[in-house]
Amino acid sequence: MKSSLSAKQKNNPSLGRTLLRLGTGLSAFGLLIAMLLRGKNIAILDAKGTIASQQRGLIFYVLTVILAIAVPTVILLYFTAWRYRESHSTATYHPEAKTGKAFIVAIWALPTFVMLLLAIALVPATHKLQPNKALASSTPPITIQVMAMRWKWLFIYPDQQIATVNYVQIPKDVPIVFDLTADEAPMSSFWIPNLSGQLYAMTGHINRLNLMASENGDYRGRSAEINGAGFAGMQFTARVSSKQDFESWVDMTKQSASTLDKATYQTLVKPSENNAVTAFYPVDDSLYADTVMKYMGSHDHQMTAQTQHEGMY
Amino acid sequence: MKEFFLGRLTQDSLPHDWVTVGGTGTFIAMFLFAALILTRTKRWKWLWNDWLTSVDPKKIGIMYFLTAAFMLIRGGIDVILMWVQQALSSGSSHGILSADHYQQIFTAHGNIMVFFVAMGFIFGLINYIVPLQIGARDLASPLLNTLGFWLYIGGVVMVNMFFVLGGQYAATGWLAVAPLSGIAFSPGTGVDYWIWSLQISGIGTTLGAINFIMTILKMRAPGMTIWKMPLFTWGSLFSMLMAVAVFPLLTATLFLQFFDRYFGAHFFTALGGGDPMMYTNLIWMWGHPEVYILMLPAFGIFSEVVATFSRKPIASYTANVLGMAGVSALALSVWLHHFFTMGASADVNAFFGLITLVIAIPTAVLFFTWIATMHRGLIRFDTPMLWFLGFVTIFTIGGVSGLILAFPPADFQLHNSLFLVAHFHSNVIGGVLFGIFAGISYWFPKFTGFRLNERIGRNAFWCWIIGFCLSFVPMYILGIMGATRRLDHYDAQTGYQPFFILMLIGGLVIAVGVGLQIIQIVASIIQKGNLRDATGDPWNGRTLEWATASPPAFYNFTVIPHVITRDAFLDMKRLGLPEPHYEDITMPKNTAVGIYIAALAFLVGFAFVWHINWLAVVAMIGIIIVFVIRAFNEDSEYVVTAEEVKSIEEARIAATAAITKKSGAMSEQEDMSVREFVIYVYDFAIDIIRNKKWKSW
Amino acid sequence: MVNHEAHEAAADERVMFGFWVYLMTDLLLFSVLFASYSVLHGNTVGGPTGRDLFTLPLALQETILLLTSSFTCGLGLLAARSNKKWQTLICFGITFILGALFLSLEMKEFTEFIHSGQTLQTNAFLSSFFVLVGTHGLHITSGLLWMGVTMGYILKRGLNKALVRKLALLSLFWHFLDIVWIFIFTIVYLGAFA
Amino acid sequence: MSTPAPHGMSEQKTLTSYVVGFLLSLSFTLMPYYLVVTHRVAGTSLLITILTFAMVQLLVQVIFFLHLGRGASSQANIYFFVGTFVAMLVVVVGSIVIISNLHSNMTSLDQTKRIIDSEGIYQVSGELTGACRGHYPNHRVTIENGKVTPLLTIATKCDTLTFIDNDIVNVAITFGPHIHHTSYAGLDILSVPKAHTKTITLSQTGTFLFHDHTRPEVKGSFAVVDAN
Repeated sequence: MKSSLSAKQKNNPSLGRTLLRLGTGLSAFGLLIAMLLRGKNIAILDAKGTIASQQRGLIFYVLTVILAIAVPTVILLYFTAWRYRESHSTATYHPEAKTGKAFIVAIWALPTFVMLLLAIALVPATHKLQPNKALASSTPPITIQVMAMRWKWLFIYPDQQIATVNYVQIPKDVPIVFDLTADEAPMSSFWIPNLSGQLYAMTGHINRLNLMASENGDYRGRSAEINGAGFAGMQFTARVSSKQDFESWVDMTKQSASTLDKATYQTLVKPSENNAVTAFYPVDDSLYADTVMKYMGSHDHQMTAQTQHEGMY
Repeated sequence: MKEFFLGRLTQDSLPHDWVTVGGTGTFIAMFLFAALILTRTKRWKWLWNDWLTSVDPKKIGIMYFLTAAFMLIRGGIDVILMWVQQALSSGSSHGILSADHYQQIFTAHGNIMVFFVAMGFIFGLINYIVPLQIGARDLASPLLNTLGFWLYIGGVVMVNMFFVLGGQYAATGWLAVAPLSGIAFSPGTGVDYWIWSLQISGIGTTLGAINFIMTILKMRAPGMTIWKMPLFTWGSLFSMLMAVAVFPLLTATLFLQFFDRYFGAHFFTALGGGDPMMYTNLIWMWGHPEVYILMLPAFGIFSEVVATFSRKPIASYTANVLGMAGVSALALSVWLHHFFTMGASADVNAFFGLITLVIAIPTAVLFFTWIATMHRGLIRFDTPMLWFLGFVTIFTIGGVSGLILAFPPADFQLHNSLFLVAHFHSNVIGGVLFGIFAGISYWFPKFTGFRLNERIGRNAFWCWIIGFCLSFVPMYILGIMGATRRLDHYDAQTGYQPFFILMLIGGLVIAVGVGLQIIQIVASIIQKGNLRDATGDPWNGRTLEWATASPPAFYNFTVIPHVITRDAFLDMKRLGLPEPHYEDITMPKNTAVGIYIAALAFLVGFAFVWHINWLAVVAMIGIIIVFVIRAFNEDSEYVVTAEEVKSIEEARIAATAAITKKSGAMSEQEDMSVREFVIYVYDFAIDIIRNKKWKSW
Repeated sequence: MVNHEAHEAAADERVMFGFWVYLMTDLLLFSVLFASYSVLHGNTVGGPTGRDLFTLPLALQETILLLTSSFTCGLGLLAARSNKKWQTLICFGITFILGALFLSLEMKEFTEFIHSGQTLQTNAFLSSFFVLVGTHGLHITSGLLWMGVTMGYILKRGLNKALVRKLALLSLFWHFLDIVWIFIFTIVYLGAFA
Repeated sequence: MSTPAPHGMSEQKTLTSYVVGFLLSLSFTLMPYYLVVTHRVAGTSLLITILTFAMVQLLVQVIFFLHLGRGASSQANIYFFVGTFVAMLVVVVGSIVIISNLHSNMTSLDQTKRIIDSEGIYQVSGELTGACRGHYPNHRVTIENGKVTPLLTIATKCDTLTFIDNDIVNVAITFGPHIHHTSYAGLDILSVPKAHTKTITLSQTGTFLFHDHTRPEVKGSFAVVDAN
């Protein structure tokens, strides 16, 4: 078996030295990452809501099952590569080795079994953590109507008759129902990593997202879907507080806030970035319904002339 | 009047900010430099006759490689620009790019890398190697081949055109999801450039795919049944079958979006009854199979590389082929896992999650066949094998993160986060790009007659692997910290900045890797004599492409070989190469029709981008006329007589005999290392300056 | 000597197979237009629905015209195969006229809609209707152009093998367009009254 | 010098296949047409029948005109045709299922209103009013150059009221006074394009104002009295 390459080709660097170099490099890199992560809010792992913690549990389950098959396979591959390398004289070289029937059955059966293991977990988890499934809880839920606009979030509390921009406060251990829609904005995605997964907010539709916070604190929320130039700045703060603090916050807003009628709404909906946190009371209750109906294409419903000339969205 | 003739093309569409002016300047400088050399060496005729109008799949393959390599560097510059911006723009400082500009760069980066780098290299490899592997002289339709290539070039020019004219590309993400890409939210010409660069190169890909399917199914050497085809040909066949199945979907979706933007239709608009969700649904119906179209040829390359470098036939040929078939069959059934978060019901999400799990099974089977092939082999760790080991490491990380994302509840947390971005880059860079590098270093001796420098190749590999880990492990972590993709600035308290800086360092290490690959090619040219492979079979290969000379004559085989078993070339070597006898060969003539139709197609696109209606109509009529003229002219082939073939062959045998005699079997000179290369270039430069050699050029 | 006959026959068979694969990609292009129509045909935004706009007898006339032209196209190819030049020209002439008639009926319907204010820009239903039926109309136009040019060349060069192959491809294309129209007739016109 | 057809059938057999194919496809066109025109069957079952007719005609065309299945490269052609057909099904049926699932999975403004539209049972403050079966008298209101005739229409429950728009512009009928709209029997708005008519069932008793939303001055009213 003449090797047409020059045999004197400097042989592969000895395995020991490469493994050593790789080992030190990787551990140094790992240390650096761990040091950088200290004290940071690793949102998806620091779950502060019931939904987020279940999602974290699912991620860990899936990770362990897959690593259980992936890691040994890769190690087996490296070991085979090392053991049958050219310079390793003792290993038997058997070019015409035929692979038996059993091997074929095994390589199909093993991954199928692992995927079955994962499939068993997938279906119930998907049904259990479906965003528009109401959360079982004794306390009545609070509905918050969320409107994604070009590059800010408007939160309307229909029961409490108040509205806020880029800030939402919710009580702990109370099921919250977010009814997401959008107005004159491309698709956005409402996402508070610490509390639950994301869901799209689109014009002409209401996407219902149920979640329940389990720990007080301020959490970052943002749009996860690109919707134009101001996408990076389209973020809000979600504060989880006790029930009393929530009630006092609502009352305090009612005293100090200005009204949100159709006129102020039209100026608010214009594209703008880095909007300061503002609050409104009282709120015109037909605002939300009109916005959703405005984009309804299929109903027997003529578009109001006024929105027509404002620009085709 | 001006409006009629020039549509929306006006004074201010010329570039004005520093990045685009810089870009335009470098492009024009490069073209002028090339033109200067061509005129100095009086090679315009040679360029036109030997290369541009050639229908030889090997020439077209080389042109694909050059364009794709050029686009890889251009896409790479985008990455560096983006990661510098992300490393700097924490808190108050806004980095070097505006939000809009940053968004255009990542859209252009996505399109260039998928359409013009990955598809370019894949089409180059298939063009060059598949005819050789199946024992054919040319593709089924030479016209479709050159037309497909030049439409690809039309797409390349269109995607880089926005630098020169308009200064604006789509700021919407590589798939320009509606309604953001609609006329209401993206009124400029940006999305139109996006539509027409993808439309023109997409149609080119469809035509190319039809051509390859016709070739693989209808023009195999006698005796080579479907089950004796080499595995790279299998991978290419599955890839092209998927391309034929889904690229029309892309063409139709782009056509509908063009109607929305140009004629004010209401397919995907928010108002007027349109349904933006339908756009996401349609674009991903093409989007997901596209990533498998890129991956299948890479699987084929790895099967060939592992078999040859373990000096064993592939462990279980049928399991390998069935694995590839399984992936391709399910390609068109999983696309909803790209928009689990849009709001579909639990049953629909669960169904598509399950199918995504099922697709992982055939991929795992492919892995096991490679392990079994290496078992009891005699493995040589040349660069192709190193790229394979790199692929195994990174593709497995991508596979693990992919299976997590297959779970809808987990995807709700990770969709559009940097975790997702790191996932698909693991699969695309680890799988497709490493597959392409393995393929190119494996078949480089066949392309040029001399192999690549191993030492610098190995350094380049380690730069790629280390650079990849340095930049994409922090990206996985940022994803888990809640950082979304496409952020041009972020708050300081998020603590993302150190990780973005690490990513930038990783990016620079990869840039060094790319630099080393260029140096590797130049060094190999310098050491050509030493690295020459006169036998045409440097790796002791098993498949037919090694039976031809390196580089093969334009007719590939003097006489089409008869195939007995899967290892066609091995049988020929065992039974002794047949004594050469020659016969007349009919070969297709060169044709410029591909260039003309592609140029007119480019004009159609350009006219629709700038709303110059008369130009669009004229160009379309031009295409019909050129096509009709070509369709009805019948003499497009010529015959190479047996004597001419005999003389070509004898000249080649004499030349290789002379070279081997001169440099002995293999001169003992070592492969040049990077240090030696730098010294060599330094001496070369000094020599020119001191002896004023540049005067003679 | 290169076996010219075998080379020629193999090339023919390859071109027919390649054209068949092209037709499949065209079918897939239409599948996206059918998907858009079926999803969007309800979105009339208060405007008239298909039931208000379409006249079924007109659609039936168009369908019968196209079916007959498909029949005469088959006869034309038969004549071409048995080298009867004039019979071929007559059959394809009739096919051309029927195709042109079909196109004129379709144009009449389109202009009628546009005059009554139901244009492409009105709503999603009309956008998807015009693009689906319009793309089919465009394919018919290119088929007619192809037919005209080929008949011209037959007059000039007589019925040689290459031109017979072109007619074979053309008849494949024409039958394929007929199939697409059957689904348009069923889903768009009959579907509106279902 | 006749060029053999790839499907290798004699001239006579091809002719008969064309004739048979032509007659079959004609009949498979006329049958669904007849079914639709005479409203013999309605709703989704009609849709399914005409779709099956289309599928059958597809087979007729493919077998009798394209001669799929006979001739040299026919096997590859069949595989490609079946593959494309499956891909088309995935594209069309997949899109319809996914988009309708996305819409139905979204929460509607008020669930009750959605039930009214879909099942035609007009439920207003608990009273089941939509159960009007059988034939009832028809009243007509014409809108011409900005005038409504007659201004007031008196009708009994379950009568039908037809709005005729003879104006030069589309009309959007909304109920109640302008700005503070109400809905009549679950219907917010009734758009009548010019030179067209729209008919509603008067299933809700009481007197109601109506006007054209785009031109509030064009208005009238109708009173619905209980039958007994």
